[in-house]
Amino acid sequence: MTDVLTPPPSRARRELGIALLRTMIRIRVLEEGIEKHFLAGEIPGFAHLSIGQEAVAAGTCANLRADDSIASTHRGHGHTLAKGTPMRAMVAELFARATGVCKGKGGSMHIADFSVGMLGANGVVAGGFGLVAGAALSAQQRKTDQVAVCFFGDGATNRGPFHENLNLCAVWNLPAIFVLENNKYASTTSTAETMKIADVAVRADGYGIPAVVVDGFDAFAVYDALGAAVARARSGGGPTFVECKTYRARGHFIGDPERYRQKAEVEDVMSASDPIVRLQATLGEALSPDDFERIWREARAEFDDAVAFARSSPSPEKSEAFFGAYAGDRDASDAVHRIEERERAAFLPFAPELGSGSHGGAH
Amino acid sequence: MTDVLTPPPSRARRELGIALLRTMIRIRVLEEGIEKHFLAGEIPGFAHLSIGQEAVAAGTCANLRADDSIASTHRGHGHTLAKGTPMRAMVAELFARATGVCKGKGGSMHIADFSVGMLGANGVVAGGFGLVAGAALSAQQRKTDQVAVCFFGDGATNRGPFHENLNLCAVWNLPAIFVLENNKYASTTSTAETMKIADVAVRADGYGIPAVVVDGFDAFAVYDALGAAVARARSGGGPTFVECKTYRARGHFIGDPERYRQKAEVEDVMSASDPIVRLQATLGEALSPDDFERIWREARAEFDDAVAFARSSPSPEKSEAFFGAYAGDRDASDAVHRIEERERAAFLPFAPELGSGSHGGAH
Amino acid sequence: MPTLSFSDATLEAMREEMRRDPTVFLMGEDIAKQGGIFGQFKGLPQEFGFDRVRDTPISEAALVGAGVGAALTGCRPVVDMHFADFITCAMDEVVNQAAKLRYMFGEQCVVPMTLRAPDGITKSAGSQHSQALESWFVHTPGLEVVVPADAEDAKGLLKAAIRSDNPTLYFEHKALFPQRGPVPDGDDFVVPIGKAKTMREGSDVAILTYGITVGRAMEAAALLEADGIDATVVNLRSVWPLDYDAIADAAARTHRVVVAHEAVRVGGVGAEIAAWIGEHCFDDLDAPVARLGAAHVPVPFAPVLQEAMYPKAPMIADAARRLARREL
Amino acid sequence: MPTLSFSDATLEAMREEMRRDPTVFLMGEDIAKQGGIFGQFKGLPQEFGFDRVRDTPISEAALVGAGVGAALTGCRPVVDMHFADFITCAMDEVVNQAAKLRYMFGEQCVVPMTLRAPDGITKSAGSQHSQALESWFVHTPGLEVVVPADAEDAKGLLKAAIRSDNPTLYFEHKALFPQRGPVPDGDDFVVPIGKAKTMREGSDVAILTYGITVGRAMEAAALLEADGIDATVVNLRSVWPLDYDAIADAAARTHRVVVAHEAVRVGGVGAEIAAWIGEHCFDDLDAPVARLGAAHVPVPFAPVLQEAMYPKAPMIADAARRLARREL
Ligand SMILES: Cc1ncc(C[n+]2csc(CCOP(=O)(O)OP(=O)(O)O)c2C)c(N)n1
Ligand SMILES: Cc1ncc(C[n+]2csc(CCOP(=O)(O)OP(=O)(O)O)c2C)c(N)n1
Ligand SMILES: [Mg+2]
Ligand SMILES: [Mg+2]
Repeated sequence: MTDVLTPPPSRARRELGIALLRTMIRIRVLEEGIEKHFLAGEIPGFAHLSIGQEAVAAGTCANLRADDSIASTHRGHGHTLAKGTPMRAMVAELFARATGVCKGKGGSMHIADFSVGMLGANGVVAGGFGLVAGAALSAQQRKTDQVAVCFFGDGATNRGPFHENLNLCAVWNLPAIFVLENNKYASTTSTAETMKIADVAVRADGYGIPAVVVDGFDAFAVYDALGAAVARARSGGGPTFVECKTYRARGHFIGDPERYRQKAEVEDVMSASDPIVRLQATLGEALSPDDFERIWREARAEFDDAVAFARSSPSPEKSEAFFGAYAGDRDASDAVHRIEERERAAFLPFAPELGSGSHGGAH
Repeated sequence: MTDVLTPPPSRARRELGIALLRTMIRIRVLEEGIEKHFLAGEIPGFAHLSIGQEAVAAGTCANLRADDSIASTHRGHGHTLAKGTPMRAMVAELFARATGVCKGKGGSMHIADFSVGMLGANGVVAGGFGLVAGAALSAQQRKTDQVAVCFFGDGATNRGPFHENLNLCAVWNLPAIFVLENNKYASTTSTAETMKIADVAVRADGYGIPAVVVDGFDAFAVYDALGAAVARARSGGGPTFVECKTYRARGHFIGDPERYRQKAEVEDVMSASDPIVRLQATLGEALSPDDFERIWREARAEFDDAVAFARSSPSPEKSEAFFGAYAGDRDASDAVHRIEERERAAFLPFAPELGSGSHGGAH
Repeated sequence: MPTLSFSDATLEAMREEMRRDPTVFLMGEDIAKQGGIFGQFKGLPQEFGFDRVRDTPISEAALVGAGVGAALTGCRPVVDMHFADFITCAMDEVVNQAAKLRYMFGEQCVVPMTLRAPDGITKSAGSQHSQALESWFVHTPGLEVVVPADAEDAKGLLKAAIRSDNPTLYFEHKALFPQRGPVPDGDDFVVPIGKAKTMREGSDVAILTYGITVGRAMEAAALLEADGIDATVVNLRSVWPLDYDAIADAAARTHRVVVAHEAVRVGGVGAEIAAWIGEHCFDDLDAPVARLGAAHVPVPFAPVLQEAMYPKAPMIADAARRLARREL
Repeated sequence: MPTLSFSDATLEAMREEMRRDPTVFLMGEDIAKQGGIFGQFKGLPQEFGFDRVRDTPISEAALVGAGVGAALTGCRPVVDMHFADFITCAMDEVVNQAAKLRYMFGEQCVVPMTLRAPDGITKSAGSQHSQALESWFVHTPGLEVVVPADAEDAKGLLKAAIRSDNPTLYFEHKALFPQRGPVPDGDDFVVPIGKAKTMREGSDVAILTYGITVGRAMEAAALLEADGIDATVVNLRSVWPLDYDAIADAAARTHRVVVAHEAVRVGGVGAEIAAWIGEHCFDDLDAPVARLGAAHVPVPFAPVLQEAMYPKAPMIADAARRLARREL
């Protein structure tokens, strides 16, 4: 009992480490699987992988409650999984199925799960800053102790909304945490080409926001930095900026010709810094090879199950295209419904390939 | 002769001081006159006065050539006059006359004079950053040694375009100079309410742009800081950030109830720091009371002449409303002309109070 | 019925909704200490505190972005855009975030945000402070767009906007703020979004309009009456959802329609309405639908130019007269 | 006539104009080292240097703002928006600066800037990467807006846009880049802004369209031919200035008009065209003008949903058929 009340740090740390490792391995397995199924033509649209960056998602979200919010980016699979979205709901969404977490309307670039406080990937770079400032403002207005975390890349810090929202959060002392995944590139441009500063963290000084720079390959380092930031925010201490130095091991998107860097650069970084290998090493004998293997096996089984689920799930009904833009558009007593119904009626008769205009409707 | 080739600094300095003082007094006289005629109902629209800030406009523009560009703000009378626009053209514009520098289409908030490199006041806060980044980029592309200067307020530094354009100018090493007139307020909000930093200049660090903070009431200090910045920019040294600590002695706009500050605050600042009084003191006996009075007399005469010119100038022809949006809209051989002509033809017949649709046309 | 200024009617709406729902809050530039550039927020911070009525930095993109984020997480923010022209500084947040999130995310969320946007031509404010931009947002699925014409609309539509679970743009004409009119009181008075109001019934011609142009159309109707022409005037109130039933009804009863607004005529809401009438009321029409709107130029500074480029009562009356006389 | 892909046709236009005028330069995200996400800039930095073909930070507001500033001071910048959807990130710069400065400043300046904006629905890019936004800019006085339909247009309209002294938006559909077609070569080949091209003459019905929908309309015309319906297809090429003469002519010759585009139907350019036809060709029309455009929803991700919500050949043919059979 006592050791439950006051567990020896080493043990708590070990359990934490294994939990972080499990999350990172699940992300890795998920994204390697996404890559495979994307190339096999089972996943439409764009997909951006975060392989190499898993420690940031895992170390950050391990500090969050389900009622805390995160805003993600176009590279959001890791954030989404780490915040708690089931693989089935994610894979089904990427496969564009009706059982996807967004009913197949969002896909990889616009995946969200409000049931776990995941306010969405965003197809617009820097689109998350406002959402997080707003979620933090909402917590302050509603007098809760929730916090909101914004994940973003180095490239996003060159957009205006980064500047405006960080300043706003500082001035209003909002419970917002800004987690920069500095992976050295924005698509084809390196940070050296797009900013004349070594650490983006210096920008936080311009808002009076405290900043730390951490090794983004070290899940414990990220976890500890976020632990402090989350504690500050929850207790009314205001925003924190955490720059995680990391690296994108895959192309910007699946299929990227990667003309802007050498293969060797990628291999060097990953052989030196793969965050999964790193954490396994840190844990040492605290984690047996068998246990390590089991985590991988379980993750692969979870993914295979998710793929089977997605494949056996139906595509959305065509008529679903015409619903969901407005609250009220399925409710016959609502003015929005009346006009959107009229819009469908104006559209569908000309679309014989969609059958009669009568399909769909409230359901 | 020799003293012309190598004038004793003291003398050059004196002449410079007198030139700066003349510019500041001309601005003061112009704006006190604008205030009077605005309240008398002779000036439509909005007008924002820079009384108290004259040293920034004078000290900056004294370093510029006619082929250098400036972008101004809603508070741009001083910048415009200091860059070389004649009072007649300015006052006629504010009086909405056809002889105004913008033919009466711009007014105080959108006054521009391309003949002296004045790219315009701007009704959009932070609208000037892009124009200056572009003018500096244009100089670099055309391989000239021109520079571009952006005037802006403390409030403008909370908008995204500030962030994006300063970073762009830094990354491309553009000949752009950013002159912040930190007058402690953005309309009704004090800098204390809208940013958590003492000097906005720290934001320049986030772009790797060298910054200086100067006493914006001291015309010589502004002149010297800009001298260095202009020299750097002309010689390919890239952008500089100059924060001028100053104060707005009048309301945000003419008619501002000024609920956000005490009258005493204004009186204290101006009695201690009026930049004209300051410079006169600095010059000491280098400037006789008579000469000082003559400068005021000449400025008043110049303004009275400008008002007489404006009053005797015609309003624009009504038909002028329909021309000028497009290059080519006065040229019968141009597709743009054809469609805009058609637009006028569709508009005017219904406007009997404007007479027939036939008026206007190319002229 | 009590008489209020348009500005005070919006104040009453804010007060009632803020009392009714503690998650309603307000942010914008110069609204709290000063009470808004048109006095439209006077007294609110005194009653609700400076936390629920916030002066902000000049950061439109952040204000709207944060409005969306707050709306996604349990609040009903009202964001004041200062001037409608500055919506352009937050266009991604309005169009790519607020309007699309509910749909993209499979209806997991609602975005109950209201944007207040003082707009329109008045007092030589010039090209960058005079626009009427509602047409862009009618073309942007996911948004509701309302345009009050008088004090009654001002209160009732603002309350409806705040209560709506959809992101709603509320375009309030700067020149209307001082205008007074009767306003039903009581918490329950709401003007339903998507329903037009017929201001005047007449059989010869119908003038379909909204916002400040409703008053100009009523003046025009009075001028027409003098010529023995009996005009219907419809105040659309909402431009999305549009009340197509009211539009069809007016076309069917008069066979001659003028559509008028202050926004630029080309590509304006009037184009949507005229095109729709042409499609759905083809056989009802005895004459073309006449569209009136601002000329295809920015708004000039000089009063003489400004007053020459948008439709007022004589212009509306002239168009209606020509339709009635089949001169079109 | 040589055959080129749409993408290579734009490359040829860039090359010719950059050779012809040293003040033409190009900036955008991922255009120089990578050659653009659609390969539409390949080889340009090798010929013209990385100063005239610039990779930029992700700073759309700055790129367009700087484009305006450079255009005001002696250059002819071409700014690539990456995706048309991101014009929203620079909306103030486009609408309140580029479009208005010449007018506000009394014609002291020109703004010869071109914005290239890859747009439209393809490959499940989703709600935030699939929009067609030209209608907003037709409603914004001061701008020119062109929409190429094929490789010939791609080259000729881009050259015209770069040469224009007005700020010009060039909307290029992402799905067109690989499509091949004949392209007149030679520096002098320019497609005049403001003139439409009749792709096909037919007496039964006219399909007025632009951009990628031109190809869909040509397919529809082939389907109609099988039913013995002879269709005119007009490629508008420019949506501002609009070639109203060509529009009036088509209406006068066929008495039945379909207007089609991929952009949202409500408030789209089709509304302006249909409304204008209703006003100016009232007596020519034997049937209502049928407007086709995307449904009033964001663009969904799932292919089955995406393909269900915008007009393609069968839908256009069906509308034309109903008009021809007077079923509308
Ligand atoms: C406003 C905007 N501009 C451009 C793009 C195209 N784009 C998508 S991701 C990306 C690079 C983002 O870089 P960074 O923020 O560092 O994130 P990373 O991809 O490295 O995770 C770009 C340019 C976009 N989606 N949104
Ligand atoms: C984008 C935008 N937002 C708001 C306004 C309204 N406005 C005009 S001036 C001003 C204050 C500007 O403050 P600052 O930049 O410090 O300049 P100052 O007035 O002090 O010279 C505001 C909020 C505007 N014109 N443009
Ligand atoms: Mg990156
Ligand atoms: Mg200020």
